[in-house]
Amino acid sequence: MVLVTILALPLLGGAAIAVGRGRRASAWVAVATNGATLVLGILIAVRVVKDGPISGAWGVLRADALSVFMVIVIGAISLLASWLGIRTMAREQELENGSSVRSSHYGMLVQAFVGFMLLAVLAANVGVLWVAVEATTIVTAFLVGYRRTRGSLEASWKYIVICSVGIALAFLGTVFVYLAALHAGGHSAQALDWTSLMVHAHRFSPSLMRFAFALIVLGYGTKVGLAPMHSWLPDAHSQAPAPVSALMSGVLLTVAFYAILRFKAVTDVALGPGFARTLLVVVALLSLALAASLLITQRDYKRMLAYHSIEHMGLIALGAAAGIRLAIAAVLLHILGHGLAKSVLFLTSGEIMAAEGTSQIDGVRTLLARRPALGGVFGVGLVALLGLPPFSLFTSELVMVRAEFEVGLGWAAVLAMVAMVVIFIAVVGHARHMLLGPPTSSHLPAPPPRWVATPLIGGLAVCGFIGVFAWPLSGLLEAAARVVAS
Amino acid sequence: MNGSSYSSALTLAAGAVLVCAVAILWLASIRSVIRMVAAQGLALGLVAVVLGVHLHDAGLLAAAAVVIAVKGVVIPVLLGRASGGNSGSRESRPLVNVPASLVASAALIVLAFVTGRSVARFVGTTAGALVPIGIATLLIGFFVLVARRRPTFQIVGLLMVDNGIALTAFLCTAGFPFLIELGVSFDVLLGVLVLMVLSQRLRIEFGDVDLDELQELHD
Amino acid sequence: MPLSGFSLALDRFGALFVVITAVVGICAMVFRLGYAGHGLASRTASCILPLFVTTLLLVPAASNVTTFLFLWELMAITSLFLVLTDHGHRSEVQVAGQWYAVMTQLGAAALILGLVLLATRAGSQSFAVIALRSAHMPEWVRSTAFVLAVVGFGSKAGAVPLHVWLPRAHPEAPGPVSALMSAAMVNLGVYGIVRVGMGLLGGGPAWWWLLVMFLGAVSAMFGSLHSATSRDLKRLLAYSTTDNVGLMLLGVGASGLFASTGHRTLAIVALVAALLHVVFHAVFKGSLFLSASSVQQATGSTDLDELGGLLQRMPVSGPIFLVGGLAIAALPPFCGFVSEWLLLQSMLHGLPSSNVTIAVAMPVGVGVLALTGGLTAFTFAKAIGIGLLGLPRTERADRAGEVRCSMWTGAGLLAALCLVFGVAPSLVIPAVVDSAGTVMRLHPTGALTHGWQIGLPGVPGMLAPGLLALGLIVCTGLVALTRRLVQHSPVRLTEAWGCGRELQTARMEYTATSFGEPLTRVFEDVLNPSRDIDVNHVAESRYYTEAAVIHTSLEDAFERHLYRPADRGLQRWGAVARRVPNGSVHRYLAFGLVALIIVLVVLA
Amino acid sequence: MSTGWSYVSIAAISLLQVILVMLGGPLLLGLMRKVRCRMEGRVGPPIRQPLLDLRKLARRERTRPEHTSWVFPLAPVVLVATTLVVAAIAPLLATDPAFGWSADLFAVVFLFLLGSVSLALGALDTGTAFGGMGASRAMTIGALAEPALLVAILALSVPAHSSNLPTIITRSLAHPAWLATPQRVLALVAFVIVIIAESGRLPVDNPMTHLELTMIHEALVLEYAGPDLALVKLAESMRLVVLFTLLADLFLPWGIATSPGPSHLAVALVATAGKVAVLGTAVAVFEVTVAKLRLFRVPELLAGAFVLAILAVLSALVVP
Repeated sequence: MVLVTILALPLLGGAAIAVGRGRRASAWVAVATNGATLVLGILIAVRVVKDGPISGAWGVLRADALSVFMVIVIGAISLLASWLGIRTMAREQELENGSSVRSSHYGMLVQAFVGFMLLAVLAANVGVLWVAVEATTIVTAFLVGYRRTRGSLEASWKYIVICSVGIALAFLGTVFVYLAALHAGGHSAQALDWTSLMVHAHRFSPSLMRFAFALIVLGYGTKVGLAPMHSWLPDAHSQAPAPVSALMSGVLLTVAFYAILRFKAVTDVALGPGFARTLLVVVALLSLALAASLLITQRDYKRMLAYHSIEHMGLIALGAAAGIRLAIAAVLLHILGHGLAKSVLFLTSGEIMAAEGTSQIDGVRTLLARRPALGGVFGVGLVALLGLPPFSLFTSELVMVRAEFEVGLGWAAVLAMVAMVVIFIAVVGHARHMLLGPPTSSHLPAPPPRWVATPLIGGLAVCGFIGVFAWPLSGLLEAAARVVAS
Repeated sequence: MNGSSYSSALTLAAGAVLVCAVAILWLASIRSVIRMVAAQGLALGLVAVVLGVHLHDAGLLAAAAVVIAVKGVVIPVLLGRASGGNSGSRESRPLVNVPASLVASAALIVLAFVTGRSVARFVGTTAGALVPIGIATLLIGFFVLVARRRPTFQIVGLLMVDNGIALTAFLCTAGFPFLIELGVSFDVLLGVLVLMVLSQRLRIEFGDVDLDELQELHD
Repeated sequence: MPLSGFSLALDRFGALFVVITAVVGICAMVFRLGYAGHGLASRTASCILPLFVTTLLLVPAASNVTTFLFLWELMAITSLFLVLTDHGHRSEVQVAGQWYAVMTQLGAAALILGLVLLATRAGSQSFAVIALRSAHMPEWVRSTAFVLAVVGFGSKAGAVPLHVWLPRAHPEAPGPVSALMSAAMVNLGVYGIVRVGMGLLGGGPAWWWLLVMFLGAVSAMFGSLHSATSRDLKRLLAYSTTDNVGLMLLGVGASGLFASTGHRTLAIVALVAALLHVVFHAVFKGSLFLSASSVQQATGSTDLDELGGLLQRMPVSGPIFLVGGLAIAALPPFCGFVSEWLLLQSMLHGLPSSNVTIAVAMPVGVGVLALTGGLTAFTFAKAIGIGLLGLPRTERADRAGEVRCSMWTGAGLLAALCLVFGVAPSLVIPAVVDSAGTVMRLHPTGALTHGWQIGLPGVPGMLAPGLLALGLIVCTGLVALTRRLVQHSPVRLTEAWGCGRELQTARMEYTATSFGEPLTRVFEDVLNPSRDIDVNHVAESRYYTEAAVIHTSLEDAFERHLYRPADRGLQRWGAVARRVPNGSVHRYLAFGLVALIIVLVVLA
Repeated sequence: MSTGWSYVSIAAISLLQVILVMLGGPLLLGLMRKVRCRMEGRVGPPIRQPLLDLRKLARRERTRPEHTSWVFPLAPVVLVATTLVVAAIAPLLATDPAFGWSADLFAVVFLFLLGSVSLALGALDTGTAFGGMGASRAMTIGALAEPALLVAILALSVPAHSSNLPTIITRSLAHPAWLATPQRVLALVAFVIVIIAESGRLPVDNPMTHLELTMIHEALVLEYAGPDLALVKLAESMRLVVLFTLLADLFLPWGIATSPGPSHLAVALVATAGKVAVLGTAVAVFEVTVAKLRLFRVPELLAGAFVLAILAVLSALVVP
């Protein structure tokens, strides 16, 4: 039942917004519900780690450690996003001279978005997972095109076309898995449940699973933003309202990756680790190289963050390629850390854009001197994203490198390191131009109100905390890793 | 029905799907293309019906009904209405012209048959033998997405990809559990709806555009 | 820490560096009390500075790979913040920060790969275990790890060609920070090389150490040449850091070479010499940087050609700088002399061994040592003579006064240590011998110190710095006394003579540039100086000139010929790559189709 | 090594050495000047003339340019002090193991370096163009001479396994065969070049000149007068004699006292004086025959010396 509650919570928030016609109070209710999701997720996590997975809603939903971990990630980041979303809605209302219709639409869509992501990670069944992910595509399409500018329309068109094709391929892959499952003697009703897949996987036809997994990596990879179907990502992220970009980059990508992770577990049982590993390494290195090359001469800081996401997805894929338990744990930690840091950065960049009126890197100068709060958060967030301590991304990246070496993928780690150094050089150059330098004018603009600054700083603080202290997570990470890595 | 008629019916229906796909590649005027899409949807539904009758699978028949309703009727109608303003408009200068597209489609079909064979052999049934057709439809749909400029054409391409996959699904697994099938078609419907809304907005905002004029966003 | 333990353990070798850092840190903190640096005043900076010092103190205590890298990177990032504290005032700070960030990250990447490789092969990331199992690893693993470590630590130590951040970051960083970086952080680079090369890998083939020696030699020459010819005080000090690091590496390399050819005693002696130089370098470089930033605060400039006459105007900081300068120039009775002497001795006594590599390496090493020694003397004669002596060249320098007492206390403590260690090195040598023995797992045969004297076990090389100092002081006193005795009439103040021009002004003084000019000419090929002279003639005749201005500038050869082209290449590549995603949805979908076809073809 | 050196004798000997050096320096200068004049066909001043000059200078009043700091008057004192320490510890007359505590060639080099640095600082303190110019040139030459010097020392200390002067000398006394070896000869040449550069003789520097553009050493000491100038001149003459003596002892060690006792010392005194006088004459003759090098040719000379020294070391290793 508790799982149903989790799914209900975001809808509750959406309903509140609908009822309150997007007034501030109702928005706060939504924030509260997302907070509740986080808390509930943590509670379930404790339970699941203690005494095994739980399922609900007539076996449609199932929560093992991995799903719960993803629930926590979604909860945390949706909390941040909806919190700053209040500001976005307020701005929207100003634009629409007071009418709160569209802002309430926005609020509801965001809640629905969160709800579908939760469904995706809690689904016990591959098909339901697929439906949920496709649904997120549709919902976010509206959110991306929310501004109705030419740019946002173009972005949402590209987004939905490319993602739908990708997801369709993923569906074909799912069909093949289903076929394999049926032939392996699964009963058609439960054949698509993760549990039964894992049970029967060793009897699946290898040739079919090869097709299936390749298509799934290609398809869900589109959603993850892995090369070669990544192209929608920079456009969508740069055009969507900041909280939406935060949600997409922070969780949507990783929710899609969660699917790949699950299927990888099945494939490894069916084919042995080799096949999935090769495929993922290729994709990962491709994405890393691409992100590195396109960050060098980047001119738009939101796109910069977007390509940075592609880089991190590549790293995660590389970690998953290694596949041993250590690596998977690192991947999950990375998912959480990247989610926090990246969403904070997108939210901050939204504030910066609202303040400076441009998303061009050349348009923003001497931020640290003029807007210490925003500039500081942005700078520290970049430090976190570049994988420097004390933030958790450093630890996870380090552990991933270790894992690569342990499974003999050291060469891939070396290439990844090269790409990361190039990215570091590029990003540092851009950040330097944006942040440093003397103040142009003497008077400082008003800093953002405390309730805006709090979640941003809080998010980074958490990211730093989990980078240094293990105890809150280690158990959960271990359990979650055990789910997909034998 | 007996085996031979079943197999011939199935082959006919599936073949129809593929033929429609090639035809779409060949046609230029949007109205006729939409008709073709409707035809393809119906053919797909027919495949489901034949399978359902053959396997006495009520769920499959229900799915067939859904498919026919959504892909054969609703979507084409909506498409027609969406491009109603200028349904006479044509794909005047495609990125890949018609002859080249047909050649390409031929190549794609060959590829589909080469790759689909292993799956077909695996499934083993008469239906399974037709899996390559599904894959071919998928590939041609993808090709349409790449090669055609008009927004409506991209929607059509998307539909074709979807039909191809649905066909494959029907042929090799006799369809998904009904609920999921429902969810899938619902998603497709929604996706197409969103795209149509978007294309309308595009037209409202900047008149009658080709998609490759949308190149503002890049590095 | 998540997924990996956090463990600290301090052995004698690490302890040496902790102590060095602690001493420098205390002095820097005392100095900072009075230091009114623009950036350091801010709240963030005053939070980060202690954090930086803490990481400096912890790094030598890290006892497993993750912990080490964590602290290492934390040290890098905090120091980066501190370097950037002044970004609001000078634009060079940004450039310096960028260089520093990039170089340090390059190093970190190499380190991560190297150490992780070792940890994986050893099956544990604890240093102790690695040290146990490293002997059984295949040769290529050991060598790769070592080379990577040398690159990584070299970039932190500021060894050529990874030194480029030093001369940029040090001048821009606030005084105490640059002192800490140059006197404490740079040492950790040497620490790392020794820890990995000798501690974890337990020594290796000769070519490793020849590589280290080569790096050391190049750094020493390059650093000393540039410091001899640069006119900015802090830039000069930064380059001399590269120079001294070079000497340390020279010692380390020699030690490793001896160890690899079985001369255990000499190996210890050479390592002791290197570590001794680490200690002493920390002391004198710390005092130099601190008093240099006192000068900066008093005159608002570190450009030697804007200073002068400060010895009288800054009666305490001036002499402190003087002492530091004499010490770094390895002149008795100060400490630099002792370590260089020991280094020379160890190389000298390597010679008789009938090993060709050593036979060739050592004389070259001695030559490098000698040349850098001479150049360093030249450099600091310039720094002191142009900066502190003579006439003030600017009005601000003329008005300069002594800084707050906490500042000169901080610098003075270190300067005092220069003298103390120079007179009685036996105070530190036993400790250094201990730590060297610890890391090499060797036990030195016979002590290096006999009361007043330093001697090499088993060879008749002896030095009694204390007695030398005593002799010097006594003689100086006697001579001064005699001069008083033979001469009782008071000293008459006169005009300095200069070809009969009436009045002496600062414009007639030699500048730092002109002082370095002969050397610049001699080493033109290395330094490739660029001169441009613009003469504007009087209207009437082009044979008479109104004014002639000459601009000379030295650009770092590695910066020009290595890093700038690399950067240009990167930019070009980025420009090419940017054209691929042109925004057309068709092209994006085409990527997907191609990928799909490839997958199908491959799997079919 | 021979024992029986009481501390008294050590002290006595080093005192004797100091006094002899203080006297011998000026006399050596006088001798060389005399030789020059004779070769140029002039009578020339008496040999003891430099001593008289020193006495005259010592009586003059001390002057000091305005705005000089305490460095200016201190510099010559330190210069002399360093030379005295060297004179006291170096085995000029007697190879005395008890001097071992510092009679080290490296120590000697660094002591001389201290002297020249302090003089350069004194010159820079005057703030005149000449002071700066002299200091710059002197330090440049000093810096470039250093490597050649140390490597030459290395070459000498290879066979003795030590840079400790008494050891080198006693061992080469024990094995006279060393003296003829090629590395000896090469090192000798390098040594001589360096000594000439260090002590500012022709062709590196012309001690007689007062033409601003060419002078190095004279520019340094331009501001010193009276007793200070006396100190400087004394110091350089002492430096010259010490260097010559070392040269003599290192390459022709015979006659040096290896055990205490007046007789030995007397012999040593005579022998050393003779050797030094010969050397001085030779150098003087050489000076007459050569012209001064351009300043920027000097580095080439020193580089040559460096190469010779390196060759010396290598040959020392192949021909042990």
